Amino acid sequence: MELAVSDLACARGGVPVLEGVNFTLAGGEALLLRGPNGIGKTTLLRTLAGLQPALAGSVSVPPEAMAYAAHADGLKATLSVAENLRFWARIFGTSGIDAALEGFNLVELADRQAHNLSAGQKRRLGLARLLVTGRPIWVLDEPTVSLDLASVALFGDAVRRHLDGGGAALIATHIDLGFTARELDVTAFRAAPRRLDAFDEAFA
Amino acid sequence: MELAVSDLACARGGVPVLEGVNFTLAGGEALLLRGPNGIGKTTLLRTLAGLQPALAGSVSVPPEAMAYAAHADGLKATLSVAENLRFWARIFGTSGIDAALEGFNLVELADRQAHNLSAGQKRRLGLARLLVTGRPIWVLDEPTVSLDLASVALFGDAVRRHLDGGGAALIATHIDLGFTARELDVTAFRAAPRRLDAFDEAFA
Amino acid sequence: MIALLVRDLTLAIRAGGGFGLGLAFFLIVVVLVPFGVGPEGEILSAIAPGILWVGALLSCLLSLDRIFALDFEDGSLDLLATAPIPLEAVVAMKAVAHWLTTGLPLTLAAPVLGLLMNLDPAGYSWLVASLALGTPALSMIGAFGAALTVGLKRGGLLLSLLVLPLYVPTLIFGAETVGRGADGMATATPMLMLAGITLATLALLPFAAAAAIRINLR
Amino acid sequence: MIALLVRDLTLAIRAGGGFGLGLAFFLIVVVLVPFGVGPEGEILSAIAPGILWVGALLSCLLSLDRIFALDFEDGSLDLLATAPIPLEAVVAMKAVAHWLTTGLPLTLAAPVLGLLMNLDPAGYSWLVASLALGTPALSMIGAFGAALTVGLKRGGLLLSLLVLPLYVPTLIFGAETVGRGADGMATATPMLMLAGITLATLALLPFAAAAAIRINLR
Amino acid sequence: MSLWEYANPQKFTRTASALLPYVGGLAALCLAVGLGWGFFLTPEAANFGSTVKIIYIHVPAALMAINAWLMMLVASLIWLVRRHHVSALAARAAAPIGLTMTLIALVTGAIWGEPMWGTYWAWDPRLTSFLILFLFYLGYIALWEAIENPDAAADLTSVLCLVGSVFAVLSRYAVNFWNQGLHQGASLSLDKEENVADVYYQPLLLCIAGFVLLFVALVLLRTRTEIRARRLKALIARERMG
Amino acid sequence: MMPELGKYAAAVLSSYGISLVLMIGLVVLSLMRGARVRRQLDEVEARRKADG
Ligand code: HEM
Ligand SMILES: Nc1ncnc2c1ncn2[C@@H]1O[C@H](COP(=O)(O)OP(=O)(O)OP(=O)(O)O)[C@@H](O)[C@H]1O
Ligand SMILES: Nc1ncnc2c1ncn2[C@@H]1O[C@H](COP(=O)(O)OP(=O)(O)OP(=O)(O)O)[C@@H](O)[C@H]1O
Ligand SMILES: [Mg+2]
Ligand SMILES: [Mg+2]
Repeated sequence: MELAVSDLACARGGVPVLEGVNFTLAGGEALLLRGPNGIGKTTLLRTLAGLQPALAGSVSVPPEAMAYAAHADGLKATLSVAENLRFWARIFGTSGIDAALEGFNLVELADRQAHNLSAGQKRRLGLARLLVTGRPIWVLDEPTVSLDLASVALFGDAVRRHLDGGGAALIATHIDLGFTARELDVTAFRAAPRRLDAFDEAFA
Repeated sequence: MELAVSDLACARGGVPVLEGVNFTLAGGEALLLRGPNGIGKTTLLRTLAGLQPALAGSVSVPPEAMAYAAHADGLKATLSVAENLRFWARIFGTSGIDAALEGFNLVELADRQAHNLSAGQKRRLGLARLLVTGRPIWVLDEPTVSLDLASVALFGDAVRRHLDGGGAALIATHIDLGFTARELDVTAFRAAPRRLDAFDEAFA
Repeated sequence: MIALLVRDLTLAIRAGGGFGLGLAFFLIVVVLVPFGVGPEGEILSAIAPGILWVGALLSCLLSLDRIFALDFEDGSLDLLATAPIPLEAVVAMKAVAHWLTTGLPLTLAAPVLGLLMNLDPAGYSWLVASLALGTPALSMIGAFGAALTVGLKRGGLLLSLLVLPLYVPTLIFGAETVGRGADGMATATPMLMLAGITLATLALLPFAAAAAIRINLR
Repeated sequence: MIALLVRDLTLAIRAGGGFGLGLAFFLIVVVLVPFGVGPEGEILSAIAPGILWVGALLSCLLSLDRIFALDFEDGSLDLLATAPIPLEAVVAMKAVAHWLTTGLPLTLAAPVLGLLMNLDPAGYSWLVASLALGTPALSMIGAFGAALTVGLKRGGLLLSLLVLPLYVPTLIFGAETVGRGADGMATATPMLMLAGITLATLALLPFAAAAAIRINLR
Repeated sequence: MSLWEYANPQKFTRTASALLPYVGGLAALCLAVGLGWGFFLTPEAANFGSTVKIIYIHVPAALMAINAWLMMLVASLIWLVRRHHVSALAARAAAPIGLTMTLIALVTGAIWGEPMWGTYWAWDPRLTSFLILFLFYLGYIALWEAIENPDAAADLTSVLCLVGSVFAVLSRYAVNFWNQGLHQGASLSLDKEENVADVYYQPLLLCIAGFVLLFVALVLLRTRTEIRARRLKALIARERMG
Repeated sequence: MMPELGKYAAAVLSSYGISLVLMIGLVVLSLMRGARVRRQLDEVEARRKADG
């Protein structure tokens, strides 16, 4: 149950963004990705989640171990909170959404349609999805956007419980999450601008 | 150039959310709206911006003085950064987008299409729009979502310059913006649940 | 206001050929019908005016839901509603942009497609004239329908349902103009009716549409 | 997988009658054609098989862009692509949901609309049979086209452009079946071809579509 | 005391509940007697044969299909101008009734067409404009169903009803222009000369009265339901707020 | 009892039949929805009274 990234390079829109990324993440551990806007955190996480191919290097991760949460929450506006969660639970073959509802203080909102939620409530629902995936490695892209302090604390608790249960979490964020964890500043891996001397290099 | 709100009540989805909201905001002043997720900050701001009618009370504001920025940025993915800004400048009848580009560190990205921006870069562009409206009263809904520390500081500078120029800013936010301002916790205005005793009260 | 028009046209062109695609759809409808109906020349020329008009109408219809939906989704519509130009002008400009990217190219291309459908030679000029006169009404009525359904998920089909009965008079007078023109009969009445419908919709519907948008933004 | 189907059907119903609206569009196309073409019964019954099939095809087409677009926009497609069910199955389920909400109701309603188009009585059973056999292919081909264009703004019309040529064989054999049936001729050949097309698309296109989605998500 | 006081939801509910048994009973009586009389006791007509009996359903249904739309138009105007919720809800309540009436007129007409004109359907202007009316009803109902906020739905459907009415009238002229039809001319007019023979006329009038009463009863019933549904929705929303 | 309808019996009977089915259907559906809404409303009102 370990995520190992070695010498990874990734590109966005054909332009290499990060290269030489190396880290490992073991069960029970959390890693915070830091770095200024536009450095390539989202690109890195999408590559790890398998949504885009790596330019170079390798990602080793047990199959079907990763749950990815992006900038967007993937909610269906016309389904209720409970229906949204139940759908993902069934997709991931788990059962029981109660823990997730409680974990993110959504019990009272369970029957509300998702498009009647406030920005922060939507985000809480998006995060609750992680609990129903039942997967050990969480890969989260700025999970606490729009959340108030109480909800950030809820999220912190959820992560801690997940780690205690042997899970791992890789979190890109700009703000203080209220718990300490190993940090990795991706600025160090910024890709050197390519020279494009040889003609063929445009066709990486 | 003053925004005066007296005894305002506003509703979302037909349900009263806030009531008895009273405050004034004079030129040169900033006011931070605080309150937990789902308390009704967005609803209040939309009401002030004239996007939805007030249930009761009144909002007094000079005509065409307000610039509103919502959770969503209103960017066109296929237009470049400069084109997006130039469009809003023309709509608001101002000219010159250079100050806005510089103010939010977007000069280098000026020719990049908006859908090739990272989350934080998009947000910066959304905020830069405020500078081209030329309007004195800014009404902002969680402006610093997704921004890194450097960009939050840029935003703080922009607000300070705006205030120094006699403008005003009303900002709903959960996080620390790096500058001090009067705060207003909207939790105090939470609408008392309506009893709906008399039959007709369901028909506001 | 011009800025809005320019932006919408730019967006239409950037998004993979706003002009070309409305047209392409028209072409394809007109091409599919002979596949379905069979290649006999007489039948085709009998139904040509109708099919050409129906094709034009459907290709207008297909791009309608995007008139306001994209702006609603990314939040621009909120911002436009708080901007210094009146919402009525926004609606009118959007309808104009829609016409320039669908109605106008359709009108210009119609004679070529008339050829494919074996249209009587006398009908060509009437086809162009009636489309030029009628398609602005289609765009404006469509903008009204789009305003009614903005913000509804999957509003697209509901929009068609709302808009199509409203299109009936325009369609009838349009096709009738071409049909009569092709048969060498007098076309003054349907042409006048078409002009009347277009003028009336252009004068009145922007207000109804702006009202609908305001209600939908609440 | 069943969960996905159930969700898509729920969404279609919630969004103001997913079933009803595809149908309504079919109805409206079939109603508009006589307005364009004129009310004469003979002409109408001559073109009935073709127009009915073209109408069914267009109303399938109109709802295509929503197959993946909504899931793409709100980020669910990213999440589905990282979920434990294969993307091929996701595509197949989406096509099934699309067929259940458009193709099936179209097939059931077609006889009534045949009435409006003055279809020859002998043609009714063939109309239903050919639609039942052919519309699954339309949904599957459409899902493939939607996969190719997912993520493109205003992909709707581009999608039509891509998909319509792919629809031509289905349309030809479908309309031919009905036409021959209405004239009392043998229909075995076109029916067999139709069945062949449907089986082949169902067997192969999910893989192509899943590949297209993976590329578009990069 | 003004008429507008019935625009108060509670007052309306009470009045409707009091009236319903009478209106409903009278409607049932008129319909039973009128249809019974028409079906069992009138002779065959020379030109129509026994199909003339269809008239007792066909004509009243056709009349009510149009009148229901008119009523919705008036109610929509009242809502837009005076913002009485009951009138918006009454318009909503009337739409499915109008739709059913249109459907009945279309179906009986189609069935009648087969023996008379040799076809179930012809693109006759009157038939065609009914088909368009049917589409208007469908669109109107679909719009109500699609919008969640009740006041926004009332506003938008009212706007649709207004614009739609103008276009419905326009369509009627367009359709007339497009095709001269097969259908019977108006035979119920004040000018006694033109009216159908008395044997058919009297039960027909009774049936028309029955359909009108049925319409009124159903509008009362359904509006009352809509009012209660609205309060139910408000209460549930209120409960959720905790 | 039954009037002689001649060759048009099918037409007359089916139009009466279909129309009656549609009308009765509408009435029954309206009544059923009315009863359902009323029952739900009563439940909610009772719950509210109980909660004080
Ligand atoms: C689907 C088809 C039809 C529709 C929508 C339809 C519609 C109407 C309407 C709206 C009226 C009332 C007109 C008025 O009073 O101004 C009417 C009356 C009538 N219809 Fe039809 N009709 C249809 C088919 C037929 C057919 C096939 C026949 C018989 C051959 C027929 C015979 C009559 C007669 C005798 C009247 C009474 C005339 C009058 O009192 O105005 N209808 N129909
Ligand atoms: N088509 C493209 N061509 C060139 N550069 C691109 C293209 N698309 C995206 N980029 C750039 O790739 C970089 C990486 O973006 P990414 O979204 O990964 O950043 P991020 O670290 O997640 O930032 P944020 O904190 O703002 O979310 C950004 O600088 C972005 O502008
Ligand atoms: N249709 C509806 N019915 C009932 N309540 C609703 C409806 N739509 C929204 N609400 C509720 O209205 C409240 C106000 O939402 P609003 O978006 O104004 O909150 P907010 O203060 O901006 O929260 P956030 O900080 O999360 O953005 C929320 O609790 C929301 O759940
Ligand atoms: Mg990012
Ligand atoms: Mg908010």
